[in-house]
Amino acid sequence: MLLQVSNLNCQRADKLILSGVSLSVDTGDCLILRGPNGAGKTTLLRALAGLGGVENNENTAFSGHLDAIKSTLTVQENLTFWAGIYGASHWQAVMQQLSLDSLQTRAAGDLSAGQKRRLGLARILLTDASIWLMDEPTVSLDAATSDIIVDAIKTHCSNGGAAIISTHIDLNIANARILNVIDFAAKPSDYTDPFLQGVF
Amino acid sequence: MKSLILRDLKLAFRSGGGFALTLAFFLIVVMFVPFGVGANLDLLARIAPGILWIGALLSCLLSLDRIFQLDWEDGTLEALATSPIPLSGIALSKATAHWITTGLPITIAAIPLGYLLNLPTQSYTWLIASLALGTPTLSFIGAFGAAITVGIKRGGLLLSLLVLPLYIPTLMLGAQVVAIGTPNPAQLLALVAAISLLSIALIPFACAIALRSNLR
Amino acid sequence: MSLWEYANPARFMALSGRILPTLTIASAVLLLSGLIWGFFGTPADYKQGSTVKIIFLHVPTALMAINAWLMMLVASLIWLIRRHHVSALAAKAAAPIGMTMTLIALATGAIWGKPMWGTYWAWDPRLTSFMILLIFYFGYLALWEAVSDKDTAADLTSILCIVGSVFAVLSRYAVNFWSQGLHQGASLSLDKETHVDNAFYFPLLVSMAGMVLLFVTLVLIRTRTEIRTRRLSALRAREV
Amino acid sequence: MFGFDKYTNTVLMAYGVAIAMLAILIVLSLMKSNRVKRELDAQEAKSNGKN
Repeated sequence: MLLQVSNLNCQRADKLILSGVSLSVDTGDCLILRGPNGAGKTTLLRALAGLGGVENNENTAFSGHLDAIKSTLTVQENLTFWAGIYGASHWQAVMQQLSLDSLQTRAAGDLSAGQKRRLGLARILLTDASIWLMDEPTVSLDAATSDIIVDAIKTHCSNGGAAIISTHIDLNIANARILNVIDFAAKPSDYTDPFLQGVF
Repeated sequence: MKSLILRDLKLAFRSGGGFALTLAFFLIVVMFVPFGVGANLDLLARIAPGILWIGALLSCLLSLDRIFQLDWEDGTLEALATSPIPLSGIALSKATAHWITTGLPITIAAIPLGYLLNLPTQSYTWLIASLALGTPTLSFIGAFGAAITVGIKRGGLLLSLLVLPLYIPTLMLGAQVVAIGTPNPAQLLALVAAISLLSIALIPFACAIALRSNLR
Repeated sequence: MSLWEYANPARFMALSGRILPTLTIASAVLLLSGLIWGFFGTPADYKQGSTVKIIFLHVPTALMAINAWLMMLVASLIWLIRRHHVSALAAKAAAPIGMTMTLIALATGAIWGKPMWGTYWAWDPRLTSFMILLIFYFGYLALWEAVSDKDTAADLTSILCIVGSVFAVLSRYAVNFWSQGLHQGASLSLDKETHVDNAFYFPLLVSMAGMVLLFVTLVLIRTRTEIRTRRLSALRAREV
Repeated sequence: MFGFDKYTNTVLMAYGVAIAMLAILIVLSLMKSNRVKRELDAQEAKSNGKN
């Protein structure tokens, strides 16, 4: 089992959003998070990534709404920076895999939305984390760019990794499991806020 | 951590990086003092240490919000926080890069500016030593203020209010080292250096707590 | 029963509600009797004249100005280590009180200084230190106001309080070196004032005790207000 | 009025300023305390009515 979580509570700002979340991900699994806006998909992904105040999970790579790209640096500089952070050396292979090599010397600020998203994905490929946590990876992208990203996810899963993805769009990933976060929506009785205990 | 420092340096020297702005601001602040108090060379020589130190401090303040704000806005900080580097290491790297792009050039620029303010010849050694050993504190405390205010919109004014009180010991001792007639400047210089060492050793951990809380 | 159980909001409300009436009366009686005794019942000093009566305000408020910050430091540490919400709120509640005490200490000092030193303000190490303490209070309070997420605000103000304490202590020592250099030979110091005769000592002691109790009373009242505010927003958040 | 020496005004000013500032602090604390208590009581009544 790559990741096993049980009875996790997730807060957004001061409000309890999800309670008692239990999920497990094994090698090759792809778990799709579904639910309406504001249901807590992003909150859950952030918590799993270690941004929720709990301990950092070393084995995960998180990609949020933002691509973590510096617009004044070139594509290559962006890649080598993250390669340095993750201690990876295969940035050239990643660049080719996402067909970014023709843009190598272009400033990242001049890229199109789809190209930026690919560059953002390249950062995930540079980590050696086995679990990818991705928040809306294909939102507002054309079919061709979406395919590149979905292919990367499939390759990662078939190579022994796993992915947890929040999305509204069907990604066409065979044997992907679906988790409806609304099932774990916090009810008033779940509130453990110390200020709600007792009467005064 | 090395690649984080190198990237921050690269960004600072690129267009819009703000490296040149800091130095230009330092020049302007120091130049404005004679405009304000008159060109009396004796008076300027006497107040030069204070002017140069206050100028250094204000120029440093100007660039503090960049330390974490830009990385926060484009998602880089979030990605760094989930990377193998601990948050305290990130803060240490960022504060170091900030010192290299502000404290160090300010220390060097203070030499010609000291000449403009008629700083006595024997004071230059003390000036360079006190700025070189004192400005790391400015960058590290500044990084702490930036880490606290990173999630606050238009937090620039608040950042100044939080950071400036923490600069007081360095300013008092640093300017006193350079002032003429200070009984034993070496002792004060040692204190300035001690405060810097203390900041370098402890502030990254305080930054990590602030960043962790802001990222939640 | 462990002391930490009072960190639970409901228990804290129950206990503080029980002791507040007694505490209020005790602090009012002690502070008023100390001040009235000091104001009417003490002789004029042979050197300072009747201005010596100002110490019954000045010394207790100066004491509480520093002790309030110390209390905030301890409460901040408890919040960061043990995550007791009441602790963070008590630190928040104490800050405006400490700030007022600092302002009163500065104001009474300045009023005393005018006839004694011939000036309201001198850059004496102690006066300067209090001015520095005042801006530390400003920054701390401004940070509480600026952060909307309540637990994040508690984290950030706590770490600011801890780092601030270190640099406040450093400032206190730096001021001595700085002042030595700038005011060589200057003899303006509050130190002379601390030479206290028995006639002044006892009313001063009573005033100090009264000020301590007033501080505790106000901290309790304000902490209760903060706790109620948190419960109010928690109740509202549960509804939406 | 109080038969002090030439410093009477100084002493009165110090006591006046200090007591005024303490009074402001106390009054503001109590006003806020009462306001919040009223709001909370109203909210508690509303929440309890629903359950």
